[in-house]
Amino acid sequence: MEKSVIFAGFGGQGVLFAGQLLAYAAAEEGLYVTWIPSYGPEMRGGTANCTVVVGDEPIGSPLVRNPDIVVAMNLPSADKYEPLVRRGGLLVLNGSLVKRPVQRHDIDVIVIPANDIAESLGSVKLANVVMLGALIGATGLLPLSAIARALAEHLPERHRHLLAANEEALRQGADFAMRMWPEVVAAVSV
Amino acid sequence: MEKSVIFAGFGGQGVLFAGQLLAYAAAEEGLYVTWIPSYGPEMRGGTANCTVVVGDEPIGSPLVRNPDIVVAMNLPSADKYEPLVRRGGLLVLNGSLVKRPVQRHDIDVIVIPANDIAESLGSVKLANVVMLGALIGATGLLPLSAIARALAEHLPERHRHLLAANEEALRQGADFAMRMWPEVVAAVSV
Amino acid sequence: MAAKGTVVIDRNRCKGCELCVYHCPQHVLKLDETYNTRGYRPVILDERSGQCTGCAVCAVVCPDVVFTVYRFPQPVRTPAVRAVAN
Amino acid sequence: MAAKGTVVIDRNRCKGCELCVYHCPQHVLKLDETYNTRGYRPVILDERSGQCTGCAVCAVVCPDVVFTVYRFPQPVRTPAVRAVAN
Amino acid sequence: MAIAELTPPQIASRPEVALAAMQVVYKRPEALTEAYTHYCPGCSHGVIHRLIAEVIDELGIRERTIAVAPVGCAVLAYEYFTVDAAEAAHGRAPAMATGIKRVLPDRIVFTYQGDGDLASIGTNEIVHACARGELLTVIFVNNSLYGMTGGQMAPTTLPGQVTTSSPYGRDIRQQGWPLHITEMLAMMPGVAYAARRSTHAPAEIRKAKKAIELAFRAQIEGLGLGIVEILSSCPTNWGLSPMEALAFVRDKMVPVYPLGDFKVHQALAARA
Amino acid sequence: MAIAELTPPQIASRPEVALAAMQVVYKRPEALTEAYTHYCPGCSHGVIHRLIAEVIDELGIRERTIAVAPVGCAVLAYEYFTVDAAEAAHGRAPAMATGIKRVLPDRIVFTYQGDGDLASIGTNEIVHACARGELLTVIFVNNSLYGMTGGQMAPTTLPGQVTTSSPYGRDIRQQGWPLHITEMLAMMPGVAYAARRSTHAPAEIRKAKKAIELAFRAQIEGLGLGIVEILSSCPTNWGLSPMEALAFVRDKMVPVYPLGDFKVHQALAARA
Amino acid sequence: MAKTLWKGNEALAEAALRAGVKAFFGYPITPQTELLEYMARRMPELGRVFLQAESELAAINMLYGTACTGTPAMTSSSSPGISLMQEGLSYIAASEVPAVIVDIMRGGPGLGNIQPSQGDYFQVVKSAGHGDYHAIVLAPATVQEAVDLMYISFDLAFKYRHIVIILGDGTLGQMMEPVEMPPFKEVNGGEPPAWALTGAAGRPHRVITSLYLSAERLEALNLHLQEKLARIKENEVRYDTTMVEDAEYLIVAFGTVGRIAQSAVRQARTTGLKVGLFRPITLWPFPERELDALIERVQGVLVVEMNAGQMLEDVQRVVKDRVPVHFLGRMGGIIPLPDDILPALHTLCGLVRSRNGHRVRPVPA
Amino acid sequence: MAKTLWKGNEALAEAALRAGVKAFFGYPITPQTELLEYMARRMPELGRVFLQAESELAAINMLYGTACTGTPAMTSSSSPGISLMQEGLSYIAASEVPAVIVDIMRGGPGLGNIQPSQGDYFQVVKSAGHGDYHAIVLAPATVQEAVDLMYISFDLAFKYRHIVIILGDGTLGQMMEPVEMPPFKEVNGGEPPAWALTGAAGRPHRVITSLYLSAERLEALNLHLQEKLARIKENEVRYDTTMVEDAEYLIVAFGTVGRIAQSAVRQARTTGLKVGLFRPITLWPFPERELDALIERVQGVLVVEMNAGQMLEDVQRVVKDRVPVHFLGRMGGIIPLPDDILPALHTLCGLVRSRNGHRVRPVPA
Ligand SMILES: Cc1ncc(C[n+]2csc(CCOP(=O)(O)OP(=O)(O)O)c2C)c(N)n1
Ligand SMILES: Cc1ncc(C[n+]2csc(CCOP(=O)(O)OP(=O)(O)O)c2C)c(N)n1
Ligand code: SF4
Ligand code: SF4
Ligand code: SF4
Ligand code: SF4
Ligand code: SF4
Ligand code: SF4
Ligand SMILES: [Mg+2]
Ligand SMILES: [Mg+2]
Repeated sequence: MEKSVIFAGFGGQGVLFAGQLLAYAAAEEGLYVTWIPSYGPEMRGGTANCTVVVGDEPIGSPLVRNPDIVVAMNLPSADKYEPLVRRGGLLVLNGSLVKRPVQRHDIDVIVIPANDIAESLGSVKLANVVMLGALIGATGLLPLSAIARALAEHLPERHRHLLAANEEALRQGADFAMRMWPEVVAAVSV
Repeated sequence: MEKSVIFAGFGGQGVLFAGQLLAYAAAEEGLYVTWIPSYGPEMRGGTANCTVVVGDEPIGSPLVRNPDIVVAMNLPSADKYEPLVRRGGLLVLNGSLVKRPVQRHDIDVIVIPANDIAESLGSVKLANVVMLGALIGATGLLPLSAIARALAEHLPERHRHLLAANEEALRQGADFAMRMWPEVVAAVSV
Repeated sequence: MAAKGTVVIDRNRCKGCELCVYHCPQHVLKLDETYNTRGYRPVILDERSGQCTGCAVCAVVCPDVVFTVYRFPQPVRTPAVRAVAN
Repeated sequence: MAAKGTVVIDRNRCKGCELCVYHCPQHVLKLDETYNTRGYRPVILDERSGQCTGCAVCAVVCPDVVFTVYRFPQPVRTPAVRAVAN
Repeated sequence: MAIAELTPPQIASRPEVALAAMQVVYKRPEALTEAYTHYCPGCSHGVIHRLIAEVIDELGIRERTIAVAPVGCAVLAYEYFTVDAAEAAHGRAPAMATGIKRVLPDRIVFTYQGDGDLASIGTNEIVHACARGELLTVIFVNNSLYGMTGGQMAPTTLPGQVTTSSPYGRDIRQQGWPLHITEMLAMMPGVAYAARRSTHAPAEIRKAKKAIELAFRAQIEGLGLGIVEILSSCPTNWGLSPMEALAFVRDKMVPVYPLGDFKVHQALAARA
Repeated sequence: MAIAELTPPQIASRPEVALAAMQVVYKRPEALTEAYTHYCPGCSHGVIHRLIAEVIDELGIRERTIAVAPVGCAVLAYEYFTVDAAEAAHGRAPAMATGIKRVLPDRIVFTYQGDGDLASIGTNEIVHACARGELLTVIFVNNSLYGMTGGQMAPTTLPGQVTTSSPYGRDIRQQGWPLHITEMLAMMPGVAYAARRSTHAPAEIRKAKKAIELAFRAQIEGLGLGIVEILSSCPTNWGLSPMEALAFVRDKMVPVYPLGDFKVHQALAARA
Repeated sequence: MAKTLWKGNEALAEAALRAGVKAFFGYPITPQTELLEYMARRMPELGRVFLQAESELAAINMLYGTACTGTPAMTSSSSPGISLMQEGLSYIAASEVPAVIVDIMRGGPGLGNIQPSQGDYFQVVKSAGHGDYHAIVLAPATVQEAVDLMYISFDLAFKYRHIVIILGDGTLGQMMEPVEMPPFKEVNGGEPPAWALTGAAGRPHRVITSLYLSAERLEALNLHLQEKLARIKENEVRYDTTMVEDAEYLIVAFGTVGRIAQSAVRQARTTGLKVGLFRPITLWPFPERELDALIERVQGVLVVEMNAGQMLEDVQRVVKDRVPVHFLGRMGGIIPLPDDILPALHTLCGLVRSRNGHRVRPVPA
Repeated sequence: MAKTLWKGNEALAEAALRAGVKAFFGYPITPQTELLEYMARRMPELGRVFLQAESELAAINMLYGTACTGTPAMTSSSSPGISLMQEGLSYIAASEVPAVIVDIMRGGPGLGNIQPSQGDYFQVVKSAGHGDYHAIVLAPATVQEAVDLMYISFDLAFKYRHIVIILGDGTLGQMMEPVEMPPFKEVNGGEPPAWALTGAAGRPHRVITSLYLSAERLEALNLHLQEKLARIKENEVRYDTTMVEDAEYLIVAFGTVGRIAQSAVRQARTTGLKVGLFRPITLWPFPERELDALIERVQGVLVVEMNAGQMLEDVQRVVKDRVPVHFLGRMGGIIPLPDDILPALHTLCGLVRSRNGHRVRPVPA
């Protein structure tokens, strides 16, 4: 088993942290894992992404051209990565910001209004964890509890007071995926 | 034909210039020639030497371990180079400063009181040209006139007034060698 | 109010840093609600635009050369001058 | 003359630069006629050596630490103090 | 149609006609390209670029100016000026500019350098360009840290200032005092003009422009090297909003780095 | 036998007995090895070496002193001091010394640098050692040119001075003005002591020694970096006799490089 | 298994701390800066020396100074910064003081960019400045290996009084992986080495220099250095192999590319291609003998690098004419992924079958 | 024949003047300083630019600046100074501006000494800084050849917009030989090249940079550079041979050692040994094909260098396993004389006869 996930979005949307949570959780579960960010030219704003590869054997390439899963938190990321998801893979879209229809028919898609859910939980900043929840809910890549533990352990000190909200965001993301996209959850082969 | 000559002495005795005169003259005569100084650590005083190789074919090595001829202007140079003259070669010693007997029996030797001759001509600084004259007188390596022309052309501006004295030094050096060391002049195979 | 001047805003150049908003002596600038093509909320003239004096303070502080500033030879009546390029 | 001091000269250390010769207030130093082992004409005390005061000016200006300087508790009569090491 | 007859809505609807008739108080300088800059919102680099461009325009030297860009946040400066430009190695802009100026003495050459670039790795090159009195103009942007690499300490970092490489605050006993390099450079006879300015307020920005002009005039008139140090904000690495960042410049930087002229060649003094 | 009874000839014949009883006014410092130096006759490097050694002896720090030798005529300085020593790359002695001092803070570290070494290729390293206030002592030997490589121009070469690389005399318009780097360094708060001295006369040499002592004390007492620039003669490359060379220092160099203290930390002032 | 997730740059720093590094000198440069920043936080906590130098030139010479005192010390940088250190490295090698340098390579030449690259092979493995010597060059492929190699690098540096360079690239520096950190070594106690400068207290003074004015003495130093290098070559070769036992074709790749090639090998195996991977861990000493032995058993070699073919030359020297050597190089920050490697592999196999005399053919894209 | 006696360093300078160099930036270092001093005298006379830089770092970056204006310019130094220029060289190569550098090598590593050496082969021929490129490296053996190569170096530099390095050693720099100086080239007139920075008068502004933030664009630059290098390799190989026609053994040596080896070859021939000499003149591009062709006809190769075996690696790559390659290296400023080379030659011949499988055996002393 080896699965690759790309998290992508605007800088500030927390995609690097979402990827790290997945990586921390995988490591805790005793799996092999690599996390690698795009470290672009030292320019501000712009987009950010990271690649996480999880597996039960040592990871060769920490980078992939055609990931199994893409979590796209904004439109530019959706545009950039939709064509790259490997055939049969999964695309998780932030429906709050990506309003266009998906072009590909050879991949599974989950659309989740992550910003809206996050805002309902008190902060749009939680959208990244909502998305991560949806990914876990859809794929069962790791137990949700492992992610929750990673959250508890790695949420930065200054956001500690938001731990409960983060946990809720995670849960609601997973719930949403399982509730609203049961056919994907059933089909998903990643 | 290829002949190698090492000129050696104290810094200030003009050994580099003597070597250059030989080299200039050789070049003028259309011969191949190389001149290379010892460029020691940038320390003052001490000894200086240069190697001149003259030949009628392109010169391969501009340096030699066992020169055909050594012109030694002081005792340390005599001590250092006497053992290195190639068997059958020639050692020209400045008898004014080298008072000890020569050890080798397998080389030709000319001893000339160069400082004394030079002083008699007005300046001890002419000793280098006296020595060069002796070398030419003994070996006929180049025509004396070629050396004289090189002198006329390359004597530094500030020593121009000494040109006649230099020419005389050259001539007396050659004369001395031919007069006082006829057996060497006859035997010399270099 | 009599407008003494106005500004043309190069909307897509603006990064919404608000330096002009703070510095405009007439307080006639504000950030737009919508985003420009580069994802920033750009500056616009607000309802008090008639008070713009063409003083060019906005242009002086703006790091992104967003403004062209004009001064009217004589004051122009009524409010709401809103000149935005593209 | 009563000598108030003297110097010991480390003959082979001297490079004959003459700085001490020029600077000695008593003019008691000069270069030797002969050479030291390194080819320099080293400094020696001359016939006026009895005038050495042990003032150590020579030691101060000498770049080669050639001098050891002594002062006599009380003056020593007669000239020609000549102390040279090795 | 007289301008006074235009109602503002008409102006808005036909800006090209209406505005053309009006007096342009400020417009984009010719010496700037149309490119969007990559600087963070509120970063003073943009302001300083604009001032340089305005001065170049006003002096009428655009077509004979050559810029040397640094390694630092302004590494792409060459994309923003409509003058010929070269990109230097980190800290070496003054040497590169010297190489240009010496063979093209009638061109106007300026370097644009950050505090890491000029006051840390490149100290040797700037000192000796000044010592030689190279006819160069140096725009020295001091934002108290290494912007491009993510906010490390620079020699200009303030005492106590936290950066990613001085996480406990700059400790002057361990990391030394802020470097007042412009004052030091001003001591050299080869420097015809040396000043420090700031970008924290409109009036300061206007003074900065004047100083930039003098730094160019020093070169044009063959008087010597002209350098302007400009205190500049880095909202991103300071973790402040653009306005807060300007306040930081005013309240924290200016007290440590006093503004003013440190050297004005007498031939420039009349204009200063 | 009382000393007064000794006749001079007796002293001469038995110096070891006689002299031992006399008062030693001057003797070779312990901090110098017995090696003959390679310096040219009359070169001030030897004087400066001796002064450093005397100060080390007098301060009693020989066993905890580490020297950093430069690239320059003094490249072999490490053979002449009986202290531990490292040979630095050209210009980098202050960086190397920093590396030593930071891990051995209770040792006394000094660099010995020529004007080419410190004021040309190594300007960056000395400026930043000073900026950081490294606890180092810097002996800076200014002989107005590159001695070791045969007398090329240095940043310290006098206006009009002919060297092998300024054959028409240093032209300040082309090659710049002499660099007064010690004055510049003195401006930095990290510098506790900065002074210029000379070797052209006995009284000056004595003053130079005092300055060297203070430059060491600045370090020992943790006040900051201490630097002494010492005007030094290079008879060989100037083409002058040793005495003429000292006159050159006095008559040509001192007017351009005024002697004096440029910075004396108040804790040192009492001793200065 | 007490593994935690570490970013490469920070893991290298932490491993150095645990190995007992007592001083760090550095200058920021992407993609290495996190190493410096980590040191800025942790060294003062441990009462050790962290100093941001004014330049890479200063950093390497500060390191040189500290090394002269017999103290474990290091610096880190990335390609342009390493270029600036070449003179200093040569001095350190000649002086025989122990020093550890980390190079997290980026795209070149020139300012290039900050993406991963392996363009420093020549300057780090072949030259590292003027004169004759090679640094010990360790090229980890994973964060764990980076930690393990960093952990032993000071031992190597002190054992041989020599330079050890850890050669990684932006990928290694920026990525996170689970790592088992080795324990803290006891660093206090123990006399400074007998050659260290510590002050001439009660002993003759010591000198550390790289100046040997006499040619004879400088040649003697060089012969001594060559003898030392020969010893290192004998004892310190490290490499890794994947599925080479029955391999008909061999990929040779180091560092990040080495691990990526591992994926390619696994994928190729699923298509029935008998491919193996030879991954040098020490780039100098290059595992010549070990590679040589394998060459006897394969039909073709594919060298993959993030450069235009630098290690390639060492592989060619070893392979000689025995089998074809192909090359796949990506440059400028492009990382060759398994998808790039597999076609190159197929080309190699195809060509080998069709025309055997073929030697080297770059397959850059 | 209008030959006059010239010192190598000064002859190089004069040849550069005649070739039209318009700016010289340098820093004193033995054994190259006479070149700088000559320029200090002559450039102002000709109304050209001479500037002593504050360091080698500044010198290479001044040269870089001047090169950006399309002006023929140069610097010169010796080994430690060349190490300091590595970053600048990499920038110049990436920016594709023409520059000529003279390296008169001395003994290393470190401060070493000032005697002749060939210890910069790796850093000049292989790397010259980070990233993928090679400079054109010309290695003259005589003062005349130095003059001739210097004379064409600016043409090469401008033709390819590339770095040309003249690689000599202290012997070449210090020795005098009769030289026929080429005529002064007309240097004025002629527009600056279309890429040069001259001020954007009546044309769009131009930029010279080595920064390519996108990996794709930086790879494109690199592919372009590689293509250019391939063209150079095709067109600019230079070498010299002595008595190779019937040679059974081949000496390979460059620069000063190359000419000394010529003496050795002549001496060996007098003893009946059929020896020839292959002397690469371009070290990069290395005359691979030409050497390769010769290898087919000889029984053994002796590489002689003033280093520990640097060009040796290139020779090995070419020779492969076909014949034994022996090596004679002297270091630290010791020059291998014919007296050293002849025994090494005899060993080679003896060994070749006795055991044929032998590959490389250093014969250092
Ligand atoms: C030789 C070298 N060292 C380090 C770097 C990395 N680097 C890029 S920009 C920079 C610092 C820039 O800081 P500053 O000059 O203050 O400019 P700012 O970004 O703050 O405007 C550094 C260290 C480099 N590119 N080259
Ligand atoms: C990197 C480098 N560049 C140049 C040199 C050559 N070099 C040796 S000493 C020296 C100058 C020394 O001059 P200075 O520092 O004034 O000392 P002085 O000899 O005058 O005492 C130079 C340039 C070198 N060894 N290394
Ligand atoms: S011109 Fe003056 S009044 Fe008008 S918007 Fe700008 S700052 Fe405000
Ligand atoms: S200052 Fe400029 S960039 Fe900032 S908000 Fe105003 S117009 Fe926009
Ligand atoms: S001690 Fe004084 S008087 Fe005696 S020799 Fe020395 S300088 Fe002259
Ligand atoms: S000063 Fe010293 S070296 Fe010079 S002559 Fe006097 S004793 Fe000799
Ligand atoms: S990091 Fe700082 S200096 Fe750089 S662009 Fe952003 S705000 Fe400006
Ligand atoms: S060259 Fe000058 S500085 Fe060097 S030792 Fe000789 S006199 Fe002293
Ligand atoms: Mg900055
Ligand atoms: Mg000097």
